[in-house]
Amino acid sequence: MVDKDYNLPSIKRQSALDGQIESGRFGNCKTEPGIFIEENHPLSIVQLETREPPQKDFLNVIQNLFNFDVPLAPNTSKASDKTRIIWTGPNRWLIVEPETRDLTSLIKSQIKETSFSIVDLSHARSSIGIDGFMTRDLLLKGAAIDFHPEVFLVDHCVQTTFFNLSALICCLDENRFNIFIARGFALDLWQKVQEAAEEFGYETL
Amino acid sequence: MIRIKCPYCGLRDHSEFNYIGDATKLRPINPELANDDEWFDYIYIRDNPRGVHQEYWQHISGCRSYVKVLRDTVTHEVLKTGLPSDDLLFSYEAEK
Amino acid sequence: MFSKKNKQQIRRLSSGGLIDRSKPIGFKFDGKPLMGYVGDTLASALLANNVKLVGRSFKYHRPRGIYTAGTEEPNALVALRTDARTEPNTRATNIELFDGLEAKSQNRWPNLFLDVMQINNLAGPLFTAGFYYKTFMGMPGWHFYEYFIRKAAGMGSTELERDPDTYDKKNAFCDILIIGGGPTGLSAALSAGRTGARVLIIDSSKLLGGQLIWELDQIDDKPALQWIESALKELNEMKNVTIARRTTAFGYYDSNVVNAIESVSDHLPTPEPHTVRQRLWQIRAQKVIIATGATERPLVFSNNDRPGIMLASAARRYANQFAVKPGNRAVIFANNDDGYKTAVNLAEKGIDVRAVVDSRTYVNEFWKTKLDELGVELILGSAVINTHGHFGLTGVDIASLSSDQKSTSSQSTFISADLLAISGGWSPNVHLYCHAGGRPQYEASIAAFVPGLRSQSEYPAGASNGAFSLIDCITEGTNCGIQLATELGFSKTIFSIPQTDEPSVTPIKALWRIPGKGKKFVDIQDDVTESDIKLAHQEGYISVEHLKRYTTLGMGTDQGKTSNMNGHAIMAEERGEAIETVGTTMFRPPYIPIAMGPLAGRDIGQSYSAKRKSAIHNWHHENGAIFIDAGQWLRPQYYLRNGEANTTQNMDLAITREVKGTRGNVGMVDVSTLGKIDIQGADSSEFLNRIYTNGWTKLAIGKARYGLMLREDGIVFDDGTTSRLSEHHYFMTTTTSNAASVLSHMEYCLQVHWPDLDVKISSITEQWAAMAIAGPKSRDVLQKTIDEEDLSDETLPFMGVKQISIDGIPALIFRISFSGELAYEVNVPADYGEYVWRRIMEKGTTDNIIPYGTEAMAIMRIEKGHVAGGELDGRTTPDDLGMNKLISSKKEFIGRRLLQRDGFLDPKRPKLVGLIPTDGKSRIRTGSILVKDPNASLPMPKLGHVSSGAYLSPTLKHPISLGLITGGSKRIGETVWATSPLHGEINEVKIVDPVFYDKQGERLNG
Amino acid sequence: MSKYSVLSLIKNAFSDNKNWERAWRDPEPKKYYDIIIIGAGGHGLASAFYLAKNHGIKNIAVLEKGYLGGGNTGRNTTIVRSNYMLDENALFYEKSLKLWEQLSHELNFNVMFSQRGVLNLANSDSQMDAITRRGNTMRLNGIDAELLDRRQVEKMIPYLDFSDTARFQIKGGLLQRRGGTARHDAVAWGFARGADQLGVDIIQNCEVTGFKTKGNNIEIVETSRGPIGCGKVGFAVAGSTGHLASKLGMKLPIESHVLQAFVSEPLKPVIDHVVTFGAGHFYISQSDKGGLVFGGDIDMYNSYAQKGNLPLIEDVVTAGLAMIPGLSRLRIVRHWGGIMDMSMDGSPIIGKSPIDNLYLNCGWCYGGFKATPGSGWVFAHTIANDAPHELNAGLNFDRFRVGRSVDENGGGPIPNRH
Ligand SMILES: Cc1cc2nc3c(=O)[nH]c(=O)nc-3n(C[C@H](O)[C@H](O)[C@H](O)COP(=O)(O)OP(=O)(O)OC[C@H]3O[C@@H](n4cnc5c(N)ncnc54)[C@H](O)[C@@H]3O)c2cc1C
Ligand SMILES: NC(=O)c1ccc[n+]([C@@H]2O[C@H](COP(=O)([O-])OP(=O)(O)OC[C@H]3O[C@@H](n4cnc5c(N)ncnc54)[C@H](O)[C@@H]3O)[C@@H](O)[C@H]2O)c1
Ligand SMILES: Cc1cc2nc3c(=O)[nH]c(=O)nc-3n(C[C@H](O)[C@H](O)[C@H](O)COP(=O)(O)O)c2cc1C
Ligand SMILES: [Zn+2]
Repeated sequence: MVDKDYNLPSIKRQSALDGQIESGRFGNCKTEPGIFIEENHPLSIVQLETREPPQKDFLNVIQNLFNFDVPLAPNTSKASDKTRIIWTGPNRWLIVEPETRDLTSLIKSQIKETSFSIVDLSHARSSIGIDGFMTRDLLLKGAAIDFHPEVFLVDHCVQTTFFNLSALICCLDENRFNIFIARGFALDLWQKVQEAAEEFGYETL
Repeated sequence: MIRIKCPYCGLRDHSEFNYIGDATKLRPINPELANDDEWFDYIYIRDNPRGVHQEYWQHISGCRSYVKVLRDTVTHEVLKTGLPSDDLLFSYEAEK
Repeated sequence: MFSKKNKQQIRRLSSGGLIDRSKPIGFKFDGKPLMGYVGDTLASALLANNVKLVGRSFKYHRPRGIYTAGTEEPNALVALRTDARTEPNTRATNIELFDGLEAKSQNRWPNLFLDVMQINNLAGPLFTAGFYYKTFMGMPGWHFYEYFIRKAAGMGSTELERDPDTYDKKNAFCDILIIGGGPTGLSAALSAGRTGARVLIIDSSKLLGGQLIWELDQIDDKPALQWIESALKELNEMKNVTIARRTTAFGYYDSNVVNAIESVSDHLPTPEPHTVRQRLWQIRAQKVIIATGATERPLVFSNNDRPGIMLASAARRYANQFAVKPGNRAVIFANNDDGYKTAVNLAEKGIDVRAVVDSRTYVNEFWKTKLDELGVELILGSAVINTHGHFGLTGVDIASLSSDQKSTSSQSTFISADLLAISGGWSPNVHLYCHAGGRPQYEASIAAFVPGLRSQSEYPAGASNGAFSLIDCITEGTNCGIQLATELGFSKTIFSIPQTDEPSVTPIKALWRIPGKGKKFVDIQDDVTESDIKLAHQEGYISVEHLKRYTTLGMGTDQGKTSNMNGHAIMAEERGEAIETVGTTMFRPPYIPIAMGPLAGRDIGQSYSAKRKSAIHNWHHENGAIFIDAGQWLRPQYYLRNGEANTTQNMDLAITREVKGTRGNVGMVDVSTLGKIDIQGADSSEFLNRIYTNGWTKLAIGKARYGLMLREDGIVFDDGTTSRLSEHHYFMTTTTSNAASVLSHMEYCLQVHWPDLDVKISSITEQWAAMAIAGPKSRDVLQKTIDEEDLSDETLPFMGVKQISIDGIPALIFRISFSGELAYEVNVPADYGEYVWRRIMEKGTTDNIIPYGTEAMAIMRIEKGHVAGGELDGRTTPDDLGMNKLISSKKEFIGRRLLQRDGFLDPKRPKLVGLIPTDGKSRIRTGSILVKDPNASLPMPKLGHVSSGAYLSPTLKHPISLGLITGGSKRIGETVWATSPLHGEINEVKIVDPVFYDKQGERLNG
Repeated sequence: MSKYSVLSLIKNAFSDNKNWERAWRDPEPKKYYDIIIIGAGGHGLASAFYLAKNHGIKNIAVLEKGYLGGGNTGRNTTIVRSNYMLDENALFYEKSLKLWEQLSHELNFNVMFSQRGVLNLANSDSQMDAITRRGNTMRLNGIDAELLDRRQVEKMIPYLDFSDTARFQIKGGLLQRRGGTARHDAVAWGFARGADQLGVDIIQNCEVTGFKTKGNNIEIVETSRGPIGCGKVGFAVAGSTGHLASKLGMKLPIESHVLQAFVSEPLKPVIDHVVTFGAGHFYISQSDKGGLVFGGDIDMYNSYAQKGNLPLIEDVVTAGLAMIPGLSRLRIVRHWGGIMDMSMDGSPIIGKSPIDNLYLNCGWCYGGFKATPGSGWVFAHTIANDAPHELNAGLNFDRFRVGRSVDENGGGPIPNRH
């Protein structure tokens, strides 16, 4: 498959957290910070939804485009170096990658299935990355999900309430998680994560 | 906290859901033909049982599905969950 | 903090105990500096300093001392800490001593020793249970008496200052939760832990071991402390076991969820930096072992409340754990073996134990021999019938009991004593079991209520299950741990039960009250006496629940932990019925009083509710916007210019400026908060047809339409414009406040009512930054911004939609208007929102573009007679709002069928009109009531009300309002009165058409 | 039966309080009563009291499955007010408030009706508009109401959060000075004693388990203590209405939901009024015993469990701290729940039912305590005359069908939106 480069606007995207993040170490940082926080930006985020059950053709198109299967099991995701596809509901997924191309048009141009929708949510979601050996403890402060490393494995993801906000939490690596949140709440969430991380010591990148 | 099993997402706190209410209330299939009593019944009247209640919850912070839940209104125990098309009461009685 | 000079702790034993004599701590009680040691509680340190009087009782203001050594303490409540950190009603027995601790006694005036309210004690017979129901009804009225009653009641005081500390919450998951780390809990943790199950064990105290910490039991011939130590060592090494100390489970809720409070910093003078004071835990376990132990009960006899009287187990705990002599000369009074244990422990610590008084007539040889060895007198078949002393106990009277325990010998013996240790038996802590839904059963062999059937996955074990011997506790704990782990699929491992050195037990003989005159306290905190219970019975308050409410038995901070059983049993005796028939009152959470701070966690102050900000927020902020809350959103209400102070006058100026600027030239408002919903799929048009009242099938691609949604009951739900982007693709907008409910409503329709429709919807509110640019020059400005596109009427007519790009940024333009002017709504991906906004502002400078806020927007919509929140109040029908033309007669839609009901057709229904003051200048407030004759007598007939008022219409130069009035537009031309009695205003208003401005809509074309 | 007074207190004190009489009898149920009221809560007892007192009916029983006053009457936050907007509610609740003002005298039982003032805060302009409309309507209905601005609220109640850190600023409030609180248990006890003195049989531990009907009439009320014949039957069982109605195959526009309440440790007087929060669900007052009594919203799901859950408690307390930050270190000693009969428009249903000799008194939602005397008054009238009193004519069962809901806040036919 050829990656066709679409024209992205040359104007720089301004994230919800632009100008709001002070980098440095904070809180109880006597030793190594327990938490690292950063914003992931700019991303392309596209939501795909199709019929029940999803048609073979449809799944194949996606697979061919990204070179891996669409995750069909709830609460899971699959990823390549660049792209992650996350289950977000029955026959619904988010496709996320760093913004380099017009993902929506690319996918739309390939799909033959008629019962489907594709919605660009690149600007609708903000994404915060959390890492560090206290990450799972931090997550437990905000979400009623069992984040035990033997239960919540790499590539698992959940949509849940996180510090009273609806969020999508995705495990990328042992202690590395991405959190997606509606853009308008991004700053609020950022502040909540900072407060909760204070006792562990944190570094914003 | 009531723990509700979303048929998709699994066991979750009820605070992830919006309570919708009685799931036995069916909107008249042919709205034109239904008489006033049927409409009145659909919109206002409730069985309001003391015991097993079939109800909807929307998994609002999760997959956004409407989940049918069979729950005991006295103990709050969740007996069964399923999709809107499932008749949980029937299968619950049958299993009993 | 205080001088560490050796203040005498005259009651401190020279050796033993779990205190660190190398770490003295200074503290203050009622301003007096005292010393204690690390390991002390405030109570033990007070006793060490021979402070016996610590408070006054609730009703009679009797001098009171330390009664227990644990959470059940009813008496020794102090105000802990000072200023904003003051914690009234804190149990001295639960406070770990810290450096600089300050505590004050409560409920006394002017001071603890000289308390004027003692007078209540003398008037005792007047202040019987419920006396206030029988009087204070006459002049000058209850309000007058209440003032004094309220002042006299209450215990601690608070100034309601802002708390300087912070709080936190956390969730926890495990296979098996064990509540309580006594011998039962530890055994369970060991046996379950060894199987590999995920175990969480929590305990209220800093030290695990429960009662074993302060008992002198031997396990496998070694002191119990060693057993605890090795158990903890093993548990600490297990990766699957977590131990949480200073963490108290306070409630057992549905779905097997247990909540606990962790006291993170309560043992410190102030929390460490970056650390919270307390943390709320929400624990979801598959199985829960309740190993919370049991609580000792006092005995009910005359004057059983004096300082110096305490529970037998507490007396021995003070001696054993804290190396404190709870008294110099002790008498022990019990109806079970606990008294012997205490007597022996105290005697061995060098306390002069004068006698053990046992109401039973038999004791086994083991204890008899022990007492003989120690030279302690044993008085069987007898009871303490009265006590002496005022600020402290000086002695007790002892008499022998008849065999039915209903009378005592007329002869009594006085024994001088400053400590009376009492035990009336033990009550298992069934609280959490009951929260879970269980009902306790009476078990006569231990004279206590024990858990009955299980209602969730809770497993009471050990003393909390009525097993009182150490070996039984260990055995139950171990078995329970194994059993539950295997039930969860973990495999059994080898375990063995250790041995203990307990003597055999002589069964308790229930003794609920001891005959005699004088006040016999049952609930020592709320001053409920035995005669109160008798009175309640006599007056018919015989259900335990009536008893409780009439006498306040068990309603204090301790919730009757030490008193309920005695009180209920006395009622049973009065009623002549069995204890199980009479039953207990309802156990309710929290198990211990819990501060409100951790329940709110971090969601305080500004964090009370999340703040939602549009992508253009920063620009507004930099440009003088005053923000208003719209749900969680922050929206610019109006913009102040450089240096303008935020006064009412300047606000009016700003709003006028914004309306005039927009109607005169061009203005721009941030409408990003409107709900936006993407609709795709082959049945999209059909779907819209069903949820909107008007028709959608004929809407052309590239066109927008205003739509009205109803609730099923026919009441107006929401309105907004929806645009057709392509054959099967629509872009819907909703009002800001209904965005979430409209989406859920549509999802409900699709998933529940019409799953066969091929429609997919998603919220795209956050994807798009939206700005409405309005005014005669709006086209010019927009044209300048997007020069390559043509915005003429031909390419973008009214209600037209166009996809364009602005500097390469894809944008959706809708030609729709809320203000009534030529206007466009520009939507761009949110991350470009601020850029595009700035760009338009820049391009518009020469046209005098002005940003406007919600206030100007509201005025312009009132000028145009558009309805909004004030009119869509959940009670109006389309007809009420003059929207009947939007009701299609050709199709079915939600809400249609109920529109034809009587009440909806009633000509009396108020309907939308415009209102202007007849004097052309008076403000007609929103919320004014419309009446025909403002002088009519009350209750006055009402015609309707003012739903939205603009007290200035810069366009029309006089106030205008919208209102709903009986008769509606038929009344146009009439005058009525708008009254606001709250403001003392009555204004004549003229009823006019609700569209005040440009009725023909000519301005829509610029 | 002896009268309560200071004198009687003193007299009895001298005789060691041995001579106090029973407040009510504990009679065995008779075979037949002219009127059976089911439910010995405030409403049932008041209805019986006024049936006997105002209508001279003597052969009345009140049947109670547990102990009298143990339902919502015994577990509510005791707020009494008449600050309603819609005439159907306003005039009825005002009648009730007037009865409250005389109640202790009328019953010779101090129900501790404390007119300490009820203040509803407004935290936004639209809430200010809403309370303005409500307050104005009250005044035109002859009910006392005052609108306070932010400064006046601050002067009256300085411990509210007036700082910049408040998420939602207080804009003002609607004050009804005649509103206040009462001692909930005493209300049940006072009415019970009063009714008992007038000959009403109050039969506790007597659960109604079913009915025998003949034609469109109830003939026999089946109870855990045997069948009892009846002339007329009145339901006053609050949260249990749906369940009891199902025994007659009758379905109602009601759902049962749990509402929780809380009490703090006892404190010296700090909160002198009843205050309700506009930006969240929270209301608070201080009981005469010293406990801060507060509550919030229902738990949202249908429930017959008289107990609640923690998430709602967290919400209530969070709203509480938003309104009064100084509550943070104070401690809750107990929380409990009651089963609410939530109607489909948030207003009560008092009147005739589809069954000829059955009368309904239900749908009280969060607000029926304040209705107690008024409800008893009009319900007695309705039963005695087989026709509603003018004050409850609009609160009938049929209003939903015909599109005449009495919907104070426009929540629509969804019980948890009122
Ligand atoms: C937490 C809470 C806070 C509240 N706060 C307020 C407030 O501040 N102000 C206010 O005005 N209102 C408030 N309310 C509402 C108010 O308490 C009730 O509306 C009112 O008390 C109802 O009184 P009642 O007599 O109708 O019902 P109840 O007092 O509930 O009496 C009904 C009785 O019927 C009995 N019963 C049920 N089924 C049967 C049967 N089958 N056979 C025999 N007997 C039966 C029950 O045991 C019960 O005793 C609150 C309610 C709760 C739960
Ligand atoms: N002398 C007697 O008659 C008598 C009677 C009863 C018990 N006992 C003795 O007491 C011991 C009982 O052992 P056990 O382990 O069953 O109980 P325990 O009292 O030894 O331990 C209970 C533990 O649970 C903790 N706890 C209680 N409630 C809690 C809560 N809500 N949250 C968190 N922690 C909580 C306590 O802090 C304590 O550490 C045995 O040694 C037994 O012999 C003696
Ligand atoms: C206004 C009011 C004040 C109360 N004050 C107290 C109190 O001070 N102490 C207490 O333990 N319970 C108090 N309660 C709660 C009762 O103990 C009890 O929980 C409530 O009446 C519900 O009954 P239940 O818990 O037996 O189901 C109060 C209840 C109300 C309604
Ligand atoms: Zn789900």
